[in-house]
Parts: sequence; C-alpha cells; structure tokens
Amino acid sequence: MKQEFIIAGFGGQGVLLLGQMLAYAGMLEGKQVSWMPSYGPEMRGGTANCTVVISDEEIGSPVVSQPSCVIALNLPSLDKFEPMVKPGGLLLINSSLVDREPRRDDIKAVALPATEIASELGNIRVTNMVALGALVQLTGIASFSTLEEVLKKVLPEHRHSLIPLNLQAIQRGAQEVKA
Amino acid sequence: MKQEFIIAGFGGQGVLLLGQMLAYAGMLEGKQVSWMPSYGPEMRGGTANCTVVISDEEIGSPVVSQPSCVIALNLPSLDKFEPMVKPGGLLLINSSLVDREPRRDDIKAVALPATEIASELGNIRVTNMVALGALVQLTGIASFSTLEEVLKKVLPEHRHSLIPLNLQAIQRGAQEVKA
Amino acid sequence: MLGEKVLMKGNEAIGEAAIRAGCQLYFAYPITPQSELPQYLARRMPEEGRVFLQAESEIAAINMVYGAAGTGARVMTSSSSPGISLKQEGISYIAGAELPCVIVNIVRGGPGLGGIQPAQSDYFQATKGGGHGDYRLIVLAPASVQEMVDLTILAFDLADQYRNPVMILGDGVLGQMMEPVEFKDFEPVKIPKPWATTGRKGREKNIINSLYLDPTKLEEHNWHLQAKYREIAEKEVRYDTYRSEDAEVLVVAYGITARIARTAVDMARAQGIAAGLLRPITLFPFPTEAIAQAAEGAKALLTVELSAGQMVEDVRLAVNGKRPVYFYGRTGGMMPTPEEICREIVKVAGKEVAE
Amino acid sequence: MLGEKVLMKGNEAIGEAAIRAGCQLYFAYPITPQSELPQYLARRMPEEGRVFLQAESEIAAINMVYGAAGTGARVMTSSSSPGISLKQEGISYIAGAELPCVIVNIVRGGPGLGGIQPAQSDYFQATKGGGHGDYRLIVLAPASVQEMVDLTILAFDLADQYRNPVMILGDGVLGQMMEPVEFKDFEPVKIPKPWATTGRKGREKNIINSLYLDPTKLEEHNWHLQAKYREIAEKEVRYDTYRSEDAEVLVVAYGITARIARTAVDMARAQGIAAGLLRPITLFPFPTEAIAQAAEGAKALLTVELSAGQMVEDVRLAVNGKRPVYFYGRTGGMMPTPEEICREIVKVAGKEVAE
Amino acid sequence: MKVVFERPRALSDVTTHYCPGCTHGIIHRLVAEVIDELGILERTIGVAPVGCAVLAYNYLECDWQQAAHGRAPAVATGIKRALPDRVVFTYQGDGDLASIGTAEIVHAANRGERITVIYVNNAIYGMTGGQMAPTTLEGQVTATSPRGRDIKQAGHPMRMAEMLATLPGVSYLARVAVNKPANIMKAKKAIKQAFMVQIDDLGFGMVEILSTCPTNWGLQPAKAMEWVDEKMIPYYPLGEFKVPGEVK
Amino acid sequence: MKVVFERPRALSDVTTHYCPGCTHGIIHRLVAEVIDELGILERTIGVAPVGCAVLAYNYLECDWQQAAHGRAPAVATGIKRALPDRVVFTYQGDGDLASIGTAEIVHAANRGERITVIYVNNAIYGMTGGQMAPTTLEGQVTATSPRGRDIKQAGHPMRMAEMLATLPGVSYLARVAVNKPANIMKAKKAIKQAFMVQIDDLGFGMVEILSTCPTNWGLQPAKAMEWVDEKMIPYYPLGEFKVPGEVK
Amino acid sequence: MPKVEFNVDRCKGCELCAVFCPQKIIKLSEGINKLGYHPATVKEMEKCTGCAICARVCPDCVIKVYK
Amino acid sequence: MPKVEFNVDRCKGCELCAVFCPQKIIKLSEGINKLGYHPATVKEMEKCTGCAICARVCPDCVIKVYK
Ligand SMILES: Cc1ncc(C[n+]2csc(CCOP(=O)(O)OP(=O)(O)O)c2C)c(N)n1
Ligand SMILES: Cc1ncc(C[n+]2csc(CCOP(=O)(O)OP(=O)(O)O)c2C)c(N)n1
Ligand code: SF4
Ligand code: SF4
Ligand code: SF4
Ligand code: SF4
Ligand code: SF4
Ligand code: SF4
Ligand SMILES: [Mg+2]
Ligand SMILES: [Mg+2]
Repeated sequence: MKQEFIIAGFGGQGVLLLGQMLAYAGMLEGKQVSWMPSYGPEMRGGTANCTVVISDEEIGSPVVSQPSCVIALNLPSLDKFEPMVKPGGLLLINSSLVDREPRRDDIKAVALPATEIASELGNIRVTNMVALGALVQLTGIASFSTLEEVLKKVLPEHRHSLIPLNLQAIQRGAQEVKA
Repeated sequence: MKQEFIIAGFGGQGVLLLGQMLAYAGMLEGKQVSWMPSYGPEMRGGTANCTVVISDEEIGSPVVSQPSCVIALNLPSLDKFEPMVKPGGLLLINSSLVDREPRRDDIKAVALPATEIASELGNIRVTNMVALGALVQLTGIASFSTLEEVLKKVLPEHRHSLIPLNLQAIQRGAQEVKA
Repeated sequence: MLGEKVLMKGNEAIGEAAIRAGCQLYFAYPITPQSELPQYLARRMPEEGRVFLQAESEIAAINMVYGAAGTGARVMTSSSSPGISLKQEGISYIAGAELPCVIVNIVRGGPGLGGIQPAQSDYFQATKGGGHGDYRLIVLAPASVQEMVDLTILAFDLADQYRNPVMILGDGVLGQMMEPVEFKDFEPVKIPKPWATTGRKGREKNIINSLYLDPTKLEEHNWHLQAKYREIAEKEVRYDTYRSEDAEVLVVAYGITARIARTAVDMARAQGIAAGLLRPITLFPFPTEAIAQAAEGAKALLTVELSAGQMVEDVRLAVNGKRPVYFYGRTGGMMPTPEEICREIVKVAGKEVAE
Repeated sequence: MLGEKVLMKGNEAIGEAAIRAGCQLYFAYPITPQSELPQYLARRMPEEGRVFLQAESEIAAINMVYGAAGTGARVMTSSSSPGISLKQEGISYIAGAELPCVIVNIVRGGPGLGGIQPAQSDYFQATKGGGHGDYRLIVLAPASVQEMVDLTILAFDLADQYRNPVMILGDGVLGQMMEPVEFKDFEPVKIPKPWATTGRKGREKNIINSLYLDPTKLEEHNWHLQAKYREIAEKEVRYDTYRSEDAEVLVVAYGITARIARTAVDMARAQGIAAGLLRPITLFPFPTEAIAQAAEGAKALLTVELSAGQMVEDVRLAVNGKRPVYFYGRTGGMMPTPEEICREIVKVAGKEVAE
Repeated sequence: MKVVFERPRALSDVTTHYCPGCTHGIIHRLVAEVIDELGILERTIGVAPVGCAVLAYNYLECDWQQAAHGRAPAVATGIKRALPDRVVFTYQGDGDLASIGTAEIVHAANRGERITVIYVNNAIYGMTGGQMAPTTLEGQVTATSPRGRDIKQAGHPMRMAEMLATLPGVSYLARVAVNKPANIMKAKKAIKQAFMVQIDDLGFGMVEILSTCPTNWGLQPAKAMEWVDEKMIPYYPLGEFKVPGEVK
Repeated sequence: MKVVFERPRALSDVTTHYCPGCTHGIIHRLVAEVIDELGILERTIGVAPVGCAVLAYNYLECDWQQAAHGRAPAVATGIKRALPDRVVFTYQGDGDLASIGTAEIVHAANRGERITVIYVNNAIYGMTGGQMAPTTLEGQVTATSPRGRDIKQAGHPMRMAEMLATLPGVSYLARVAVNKPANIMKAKKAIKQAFMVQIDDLGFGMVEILSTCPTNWGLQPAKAMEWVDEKMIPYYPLGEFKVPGEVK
Repeated sequence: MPKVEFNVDRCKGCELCAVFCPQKIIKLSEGINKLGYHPATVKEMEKCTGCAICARVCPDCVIKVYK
Repeated sequence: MPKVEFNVDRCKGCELCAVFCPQKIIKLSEGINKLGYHPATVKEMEKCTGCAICARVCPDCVIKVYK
C-alpha cells in the first residue's frame, strides 16, 4: 500500500508543517515515509507545497506526478494540482479561499471551509490542522492518537501550550468531513 | 641537417641571450629554429640553460636529450650536460671557471677561457659573446655577418653602442678556437 | 536520538552525522539549497564544544578546512555548485597536500547563477577534478536521508584512511527532503596522524605542503598519488543493484535519480520489460567492473542523470563498446518522473531487446 | 612586424596576436609561467590605446572579463593552473550568460601549488567543465608559437561567433619557448552584438544574465546551450595528422607533447614500425570521428600526455572498444624525450602489431 | 491638480519580488529618481548582485549585467573600462559587498574606479533565509548565530564606510538610512552625489544605505523601521565620510 | 669571550634561496629571535605564503603549513580554531596579503582572530619576476607598469596598516622597516608585541615590514636599503597604528 | 484638493504608508488584492495634505499624489 | 678582544655588513665561495668593537660576534 500526497497553499498557511505531521504520523505507525518541500526565494509571498509519500515498502521516487491525494488550500494550488490527481484519487479543497468548483469528475473532491473553521476556533493559523484532520478522516492514513503524539514531536517545547488548540482543529476538520 | 644546442651557466652569464642569438641567426639564414629556456625561481642565483634547435626541416621536439653541442659556462653545467652530448658531438667549456678536464672521449671537447678573454676586453659580461664566437667558428652554424645583424635585432636601441664590443668578443672567441 | 528513528532533512542529517563522526570543526558560507546544514551546525557544534565558523566566503572556508585538517582534526565544509566552483583551487591544494576532510556539495542547476533546484550537473567537476592537476576526490553519492548519514560517517573514515578529501555529492531534493533516519551507536575510527602540524614538541618539525619545485620530485609525488587512487579504486568501490540479475535493460543512475529510476524499473517490469538498476554509490572510484559485468547480461544500458550527460561517459568507458549505452537527462532543476523514465526504458527495450 | 618573421616567446606571441585580433581589454593577475603575457600587454595595450589592467586577483580578472565582454568588446584574460581554478565560478557564469571571451591557460604541474614546469594536467578541467553546471568551453591546443598566434586569432572569432568562452590551452614550454612567427595581414571578423549592454539608447534594455529561477526556463536554456555545443562539435573540429595513413600504431597527442611525439614517430618509422600521429587541435570539440576512423586502420592507439591520463578517456570514448588504447604519461613538469615515446611505440607495436 | 509624486520613469512598472515593507523597494525608487533627474537612463548600466536584489534588473529600466556573488565591482570595472563614457553602478547587499566581495570592493575603491556603488546594509543575508552577515549586530539572533552574534567567535560588525574611507581612491562616501521620510530624502541626495562624482570623473562613489529585512528580522515592517533607529544607527552612524575635494 | 650575536635556535642552519641582500632574510631572523625569546618554538605553527617566502618552511624550525596565494589568514584561522593554545602566525608578501588575499586578511583582522601576521611589503611581486604590487609606489617602474605606476589606471599604493587599523578586532598593528640597524631593532620589538597580543589572547596582531627587493628594484642591496628611506617611508610612515588597550 | 491614488494590485499591505502618514488617514482595507494582501486605502481623503510622505515611504511605489 | 666570525659559505656577498659596519672594516674577499660569491671578511679585526651591527643587518645570518 502506497499513498502519495501533495499539500499546497500560500506561503504562510503551514502546508510544509501539515506535510511533516503527516509523514511523522506515517513513520510512527511503522510505515516508510518521505517528505519533500518546494523551496526557493520564489516561495516569498508566493505559493508553497510539499509531497509526502507513505508506503509499506521502501520508497522509490519521492517525486510524484500522480498523487493519490491533493490538498489545495488556495486557488493557485487548485489550478496547478487538480489535473495531477490520480484517477479515483482524493482532492481536498479549502473552500474558504477557493470559489470555484473542481473540474474533474473522475476523482473524489471534498470542499472544506478550513479557514473559516480555523477562524471560528479563534486562530486562522490552524487552517492547516483543520485540513489535516479532514484528510486523516477521509483516508485513514493514521490514527488520531498518533497525531497527538506527532504534535508533541514537531512543536518545540515552548509551543506545547498550543497542542489543545491544534487537536481541536484536527477534530473539527475530521467532523466536518464525516458529516 | 639538424643541430641541437644546450647552453648552460650561472644565472647572470647571459646564456639565454646567447641561445636567442643563435636561434635568431639560424632563422635569418632561412632555417627552422626553436629556443627553449629553463625557467623558474630556482634560476635565482642558480644555474640557467636553454636549448636551441636549428634545422632544415620542421622541428618536432624542442626538448632535446642528446644535443649535438653543449656550451658549459660553469662547473655545475659541465657536470650536468657533459653526459648528454651526442657521441661525436661538441662540448665547449669555459675553462676560466671550470678547473676539471672533460670525462668523455667520444666527443670533441674544446676549452675556451671565455671569462678571461671577456675580462681582457674590459667587461666580463661579454663572456657569452666570446663563447658564441667560438661556437659559430667551430660549427659554421651561421655567418659572422648574420651575427652582426642579429645583435641589432636583439639589443634594444639604447644599447646599440655596445655592438662593437660584442662583435669584438665574438671575433676573439672565434680566433681563439681557430688556433 | 540514539537508536530511535527521527524525521530529518537531508541537510540536517549530514550535520548530525558529522557530529557523530567526530567532526571537530565546520567552516562554510551560506548558499541555497544547503543552508540548513550550516544552520543546524551553528546550533549543534557549540553545544558539543566544537567549532562552527561562518567564513567570509567559500574560498576562505575551504582554506580554513585546509588549516584545520593540517592539525589532524576532523573537519568539514559544505556548499552548493557556484560555491564549490570557488573552492576548486583549495580542493586541489588539499588533495595535493594529502589532507583528509569532507566536502559536501548539494548540487543545484547551473551553469552560472543558474537556479536553486536540484541537479547532478557537477558530476564531472566532482569526479574528474574541477581544480588543476591530476588529483581525485573520493565521491560518495547518497540516495536517501539515511544514506546521507551513513555515507557522511564513512566519508570521515575514508578521508583519514587515505589522507584524501572526500566529497558527498547530493542534490537539492536530498538536502531538503525529510525521511526517517536512525543514528546507530559506533566508535569513530581513530587513525594516528603523525604528519599533523600541532607544534613540534617532542618530534621533528612537520610541514603541510603541495609545492615541489623540482619536477622529478613533483612527478614522484604524482605517481604516489596515482598509486593511492588505484588502491582506492581496488578497495572502495560501492554500488547497489535492484532487479538487475536478469535485466535486459540496465538503468544506471545515482542519487535521487536512482530512486526515481527504481520506481520506473518496477513500472517497466509491470509492463513485461526486464529492467534493472545499478546505482553507483561511489562515483569515484566508479563501479567500472560491476557495470562491465552487468552489461554482459544486458542488451542495452540506459543512463539517467539530472544533467546533459556526464556520468554516461564513465558508463560508456566501463562498457567499452560491448553494449549500446543510451542517455536520458533532465536539467536546470527539472526532475524526471518515474513514468518518464519508464517510457525511456520502453523505448530502449523496443530498440534493442525486441530484435 | 607585418609579413616579416620574428622570433618570439609563445606568451608574447599570444599577446601580439590578441592585439591583431582586436582585443580591446585584457585583465589578468601575474603567475608563472605565463607572466610574459601580461608584461607584454602592459606595454603594448596602452600603445594601441587599449586597456591593460592588472586585477587584484584571478577572480577579479575573470569577472572584469565578464563585465567587459558584456559590453560587446573583445576581451582576454590569462593565467596558469591554480589561477585558472580560481576562475571556475566566473567561467561558468560567462558560459551561462553566453559571453564571448578568450581565456589562456599556460598549464603548470599540479595539484596544489605543485611546480611551475610544463604540464597538461588541466585537460579535464578545460574540456569537461571545472566549473559547475553543464557547459563547455571551446578549447584550442596550439603546438607551436606560430599556432599560438593563429589560434589566438581564431579564438576571438569563434568566441564571437558562438557567444562562448574559448580557452587556449598551452603549457609552460610553449609559453616560454621562442620560435619564428609571422603575422599576416587580416581583417578581424566583425559580428554584430545587439545583446551587448552599452546603454539602452535607441532600443529596449539589454540584460546579461545566467539566472533562471524557473527550472523550466533553466532547462530550456540548458538545451539551447547543448544544441549550440552540438553545432560546434559538427562544425569546428580541427586536428592534424602526420604519417597516419598507413599507421599501425597511432599516437594521439596534443600541444607540445605532439611535437615530441612527431619526432618519436620518425624514430619508430626508422626502426620499421608503421607509426603515425593524430594531433587534436580542438580539444573541445574533440576529433572523435577522426580518431574513430583512423583507429579502423590501426592496430592500436597510444595516447601520450603530460598528465596521469586525461585525454586518453576521450580517445577511448572515440575508439569505443574497437582497438586497444594505451597510455603513456609524464607528470609534474617532466617531459618525455622522443626516445622515450619511441620506446613506448615499440612496446605497443610488440604487443599488438606483431600478432 | 498637479501630480506631485509618481513612479519615476526609470522604475519599471512591475510588481517586485520583495517582501512586504522591505526597503530594497524604496532604494530602487531613489536610484530611479536620481537617474531620471540626471537624465542618464540611456547611458547607464547597472550591475546586479547575488542577494535579494538579484532581480534588480527587472526593476530599473537601464541596461544591466547580473554579477557573481560579491564580484559586482569587478564586473563594473570591466564595463567602465570598456565604455568610459557610460555611467556604471553596482547595487550590492552587505553579504555581497562586505563578506565574499571584500577584495573586489576594496580594490575598486582603491583604484578610484569611476563607478557608483549602492551598498544596501540590512545586517543579514536576506535572500538565503536570514543567516548572519558581516554587518549583523552584536547579540543579533540569525539563522547562523542562534544565540546571538558573539564577537569573540564571529568578529565585529563590519563598518565598511569607515574602512573604505581610508582609501585615497574614494571620492564620495556616505552612510544614510531609508527608515523614515527625512532620512529617505537625505539618502537620495547622497545617491545623487555618488553618481555625480562618477559623471564628473572624480573617482569612486559609494553610499551605504541602512535598510530593513522585516522577514528575517522577524519584525513588522514599521517595527523594522524603528529597529534601524534603535539598533543600527547607533553602531552605524549616518553621515558623509568623504566628499570630493578631500581626494588627494 | 662571550658570544654576543649568533644564529637563533629557531632559524634553520641552511642557505636560503633569497637573492643576495634581500631583507626577507633579516625578517626571518627577527621572527626566529622572538620565537626563541618567548620560548614558543615547540608550540608555534607558521603559515607560509605564495611569494618569495614560500619556502619559509625550510628556514624556521617550527611546524609549518604552506597556504594558497593570499589565503594564509584563513589557513591560520583553521589552525588556531583547531588548536587555540598554539601560537599561529602567517608570513605574507604584499601581493599575497594586499592583493589576492584582501578579503582573508580583512576578515581575520575583523574577527580579532588570535593570530600574528608578518606582512612583508617590498612594493613588488618578487617571486614572479617583478610585476606591480598593490603597494608599488606612484611612478615606480615594474614589469607590468613599464611606464611607472599610473594612479588613474592602477590606483593608489595600498596602505594596509592604515586601513586595517580601523577594524576593532585588531589589537596590535605597527609599520616598521628593516633597512638599517635602528629600524631593525624596532622591527623586532614590534614583532614581539604582535606575538604577545596573541599569547595574551587580546586579538589580532600584525606588523607591516618595509622590505627590499634588490633584484626586481634593479638596485644594489645597499642602495635598496636607502630607497626604503627615500621612497617608501615617506609614503608608508613607520609607527604603531594600534596598541592593546585601544581595543574596544 | 490634494489626493492620493493607490495602484491597488501592487500594494503588499506593509502599512508603512499608514504609519508614516502625518494625517493618519491610511488604513488597510478588508478586501484582498490580486497578490493576496489587504491593500492600503484612504478613508477621509479630504484630510489629505498631499505631503507625499506615504508615497516616499512606500517600497512598492503604489501611491501617486496630486495637489 | 671583540671579534666576528663569518660562515663563509653562507655569504652572498651583498655587502650590507660592509656598508653598515661603523668601523668600516668589512670588505669582500677576492676569492669565491661555494655559492659562487665573493664572501665578506674583516681585514683589521683589532678595530672591531663587537657592536654586532654587521650581524644584525646580514640577511643570511653569516656572522657570529664575540665580545
Ligand atoms: C558564490 C555564492 N555563494 C553563495 C551564494 C548564496 N547567496 C545568495 S544571496 C547570498 C547573501 C545575500 O545577502 P546580502 O548580500 O546581504 O543581500 P540581501 O539578500 O540581504 O539583500 C548568498 C550567500 C551564491 N549565490 N553564490
Ligand atoms: C592563485 C595564484 N595566483 C598567482 C600565483 C603566482 N604568484 C606567485 S608569488 C606571487 C606574488 C608574490 O608577491 P608578494 O606576495 O609580494 O611576495 P614577494 O615575492 O614579493 O615576497 C604570485 C602572483 C600563484 N602561485 N597562485
Ligand atoms: S528577505 Fe529581507 S531583504 Fe529580502 S526581500 Fe525579504 S525583507 Fe527584503
Ligand atoms: S626576488 Fe626580491 S623579494 Fe624575492 S628573494 Fe629576490 S630580492 Fe628577495
Ligand atoms: S499625501 Fe500625506 S496626508 Fe495624504 S495620505 Fe499621503 S501621507 Fe497622508
Ligand atoms: S506602503 Fe505601499 S505597499 Fe505598503 S501598505 Fe502602503 S501602499 Fe501598500
Ligand atoms: S661587530 Fe661592529 S665593528 Fe665589528 S665588524 Fe661587525 S659591525 Fe663592524
Ligand atoms: S651581509 Fe651577510 S651575506 Fe651580505 S656580505 Fe655581509 S656577511 Fe655576506
Ligand atoms: Mg543583506
Ligand atoms: Mg612583494
């Protein structure tokens, strides 16, 4: 079993962290994982994305041209990555910032008002966690208890106070797509 | 016809110029010529030498391992180059500064008190010209009128006043070995 | 961190591995895409009581490496393509003076300022000597973050063992990507360095030098170096194979490209083509023998690189005309997809295997 | 000086030829064994109302060349091995930005500070790219002082024609030796340079640049460069042969070594061995075809270099396993004698031709 | 109604890649205004550095060359020697000019090279993500000085203006800041002076400009402007260090 | 009868490759005397330059590294950082230090690197056969300034001591000459000081020493000594430019 | 009457104009421009003196000033 | 009585000792040493004051001084 994710959005939306948490969760659950960011000065103010591969077997290419799942947190990301989703794959759209419908009908597209939910939770910076929750709910790629463990690992000590908020965001994201 | 010369001595003895004049003379007489100096900081105070090839045909190697003629203006040069002279070749020794006999008997060795002659002429800096005169006399590699022309070419304008002295040295060198 | 798996960036993994390997000093100048390495060591080296120094330039950095290596310390520098070009004189000096050290090049697209995306277009520079004179670096090409750790540790040992600079040749993706790594417990090899300049107390004076004014001496030194390189070529070749035993199309690729090619090999096999992969781990010494042998069984070879074709020359030299050697390359920071490489394998198979 | 033969040092001959070729600026830093070149131009350039500037370093010199070349002027720099290593970043920039210029390397023994005697151990650096990224220099290898003149003039033309840096690869002997040379009357080729940065008066602005942040653009640029290099490879190969038609042992050598090998070929012929010589004049583009063809008729090839074996790889790639390719080299400033090379020819003949 | 302020002609009508509030943008505009006022756009050649300003060639309407990291003064020398009647300037960051490019700037200054140098000191390596620069202040936290710059280990913040002012080839040298309106006006004057000494063939002209890097300083743009006043100017005093006439 | 003068222990008992009358030899002896007097021979590491002093490693009895042209301060930094309790010095010519090695010397000085720099200024490139150095005087004829150094083309002779003295990392900096007995005594004192500031961990120490190159100046050794007085010292004034205590 | 004009899609919302405007009449809008920023705008244009300080501190040359 | 000793085969005949000796008692000899130079020598040793100035200016450390 191998799943390939591309997570994309604006520079400040925390897409790299989202991807790292996903990879971390996969690793903690005994899978092979790789995380690869886009990088460079053009990130400044622009868009960022990362590719995560989670697999039962040794990972060949960390570069992916047909991801099984794409999270698009803004419109440019949707435009760029929608065409790449593997037929039958999953496309998670941050409908708070994207006002168009998906164009493909051979994939499963899910609209998630991630920024609005985050803003309801009092901090739009947890948009990425809302999306992560939804993703995990939709794919079952990791357990929620693993995500809690991951949060402890990726957040520096002095930020641990933020863990409850992040967990809440993850849960809200999950709930949203359960419905 | 091809002749290969190695001219060697102390740094200040003008061996490079001697070789250049030889090459120039060859060129003016329509031959193919090459001149190759030893170079480097070790020349400082040490020994210097150059290799001259004069040939009727295109010159292959400007590097020579068996010169047809060697001029040794000091002892270290004699020690180094005597063994290299081609059998039957010529070895011209500045006997003013070298107090040993040549060791080879399969070559023609000529002793020339070049420094003493130069000093008689009032300037030991023309030691090289004395040797050149002797060499040309012994080998017939160029005519003396060519040498005069060469002097005009290689000496900068403001040194042309020295031409008579140099010519005199050349002639004295030639005379010395005629006898 | 011991034993446990951690998710790390390739650049940082090299940093941590260097610390485990006993690297005492690190000198470098920032450049994308390897800046996480100096940044990591800026924090970690002082924690360990070791030296992190940001040099005023890549040239200063490589010459600081020369000085520190000359004292017998384990020392490292890192950069990316343009910065490595600036180090060429220094590298030639280090090789000439036979000083052990580790040099990391996280390659980006060139030539010139080029771009900052991953590339493998510094292969020639690394393996044939971008600096002047006849010298060789030992060149190690990791293909995963774990291998960045393992080869960094190996690099320090090989450097000391052969008194030779060792280059780790990565690329922007390897430097930036995260994978789980494990740091195993080990004792860094300790090789005595009686030649080091540490102050002459209790011995004759030592001189670190690459100058030989007498050409007979310089030639002697050069033959000594060549003999050392031959010994390295005999003993230190490393490579990996994947489904190569019965391969009719043998793909040769290193580093990140080999990872992509591995997936492509699986794809090709799924299409019924007997593809296989040979991945050089040491680029110098190059696995010439292994490739020559593997070529025997194959119908054709396909070299894939993030360049316009550099390693392919060494593959051709290895195969020596016995089999056709094809090339597929992407440049300037573009990465081939597994599908793309698979298509090339199919093409080669069509040309050669079908007959 | 026109028409008349003059006796000149190789280094000075390059200087005078550059002036004839319309070189408007020269930037360099002193180093043995090429210092006669800057010294000659320090006198001659101002006489001609042109620019001689001793730069603060080789790095400054190559970057001054970049700037001046970017204005469309004909411009040159020169150095010897360690100094050329320092120029590698700049050379890669110049190649990336496609600026025409001439770079002279009068090679000395390496690696490191090495020595100052003649060598050919910078072949890889010159032909495969000592700098980062996929780029090529056009590399010209004169074998006589007259050819230093002729190839210098050619170098400026090729540089302008292909918008590419051209390297003249000589060695200490060629730089220091004197031979008669003739300067023929000619009109330097004038190629319009609408891309030059001269102030934007009357046109859109021009930008001299090698940065392409978008990897698709950088890849495009790289394929454009590669296409240019292929064109050069098709059109600009130059080589010379000597008694090669019926040669059973074909010696391949360039520069000063080819001169010595020529005498050795005669010696071998005198001993009844059908020896011949192929002398590459362009090292990039390499005369691959010519060697492949000449190899057909020969029994074996012998590559002779003042190095531990560099060009021999290109010879092997050309021959592609069809004939054995032997190598004989001297390093560190040592020169083989004709007798020595002849002995090697005899050895090769004994091994291959006798059968 | 009259237009009292608009985009100078020499400034390209495009969006820059600079971060919000980064004063590289102000400096670009000032250079463009000076070029307009001196009427030299069509005979000016700029040399872009490696650093955040690497793309400056997209933002000013003159001819440009993009130089290797630190080598802009050498590139400018090459251009100026080839075309002595053109106006040549470099635009360089503090990493570019004061670290890797030290030899090139010192020798261009010493030669009295007729070029103008716009030296943007933001006390950090902006483009590569906020590493320590030679100009980083004591105690300042950066990506490669995570505990703050330690003088004993990393040396003192480099005052390039003071050092270069000792060289007789320098004709004009000033340090200015662009952190508030009054300073911006002074900065423009200094930039103009630095171009004028070139045009008048008096020698080398340079302006060191204290600039912000809100992104890597981790400060809001307005706070970054204050930080220049509070931290930078005390260590990097503003003023003219050399004016024409003092040249000997 | 007492020996009042003999070869210092740290000076190797061999013939040097220097030309007759070249004051590199005097400077070598002074450094050796200082090393003897400070008793540091067994913990001193020298860094030899590229230049006529490239073979210095054969002449002083300490450990040595031979550095690439101009990079001795970087090499010394590498050594000193590895072995902070050793005494590390560089010996560099004016081409080495003031031209190609400008960036390395400026930054070693600025870092206050605990090294001692012996800077031999002979206003020429000795080893390569007498080309113009950055320190070559106005009008001085050299192999690459055949009409004499022209300031407008080649820039001003570099006064490194004055320039480096502006850097706060510098603890001791003096200019001396070895062209007559009194100056030689003063030179030795300065060299000792420059070693002492290192041993006392005060910072960077450097002595610029005006030296002769009879060969490439085309002067007899004694005339060369006079030329230092007549031509060099007026432009390169002797004295201490920085002494410990002034460090801030 | 003095006024300022913003080239809205060039604004990066850095607020420097707002901070330095002596009249304190510049604010960031609620909306988002093409670049993804809240662009600056003037609410009470009648208070504008046309001093052009905003324009001089704007790093992105967003503002044109009339007087 | 003060005296100086020359390590003859180290002398390069540069004459610096001769020029700086306050007693002007140093001259170059007629003979040539191993290096090929006329080495310095003292003719009237009794005039030597043992001031060691000659030794201090000698670039080749040829001279040993006793007092
Ligand atoms: C030879 C080389 N070394 C390093 C780099 C990486 N690099 C790019 S920009 C930069 C520093 C830029 O800092 P600065 O000059 O202060 O400009 P800023 O970005 O702060 O404006 C560095 C180190 C490079 N491109 N080339
Ligand atoms: C990278 C490099 N560039 C140039 C040279 C050639 N070179 C050797 S010594 C020297 C100059 C020496 O002059 P200086 O430093 O003043 O020392 P001096 O010989 O005068 O004592 C040069 C340019 C070199 N060896 N390496
Ligand atoms: S990183 Fe800093 S200097 Fe660069 S554009 Fe952003 S704010 Fe400006
Ligand atoms: S060339 Fe000059 S500096 Fe070098 S040893 Fe001779 S006199 Fe001394
Ligand atoms: S012109 Fe002056 S008053 Fe008007 S908005 Fe700008 S800063 Fe404010
Ligand atoms: S200063 Fe300019 S970019 Fe910043 S908010 Fe105001 S108008 Fe927008
Ligand atoms: S010791 Fe003094 S007096 Fe005696 S020879 Fe030497 S310089 Fe002259
Ligand atoms: S100073 Fe020394 S080398 Fe010179 S002549 Fe006197 S003894 Fe000889
Ligand atoms: Mg900066
Ligand atoms: Mg010097």
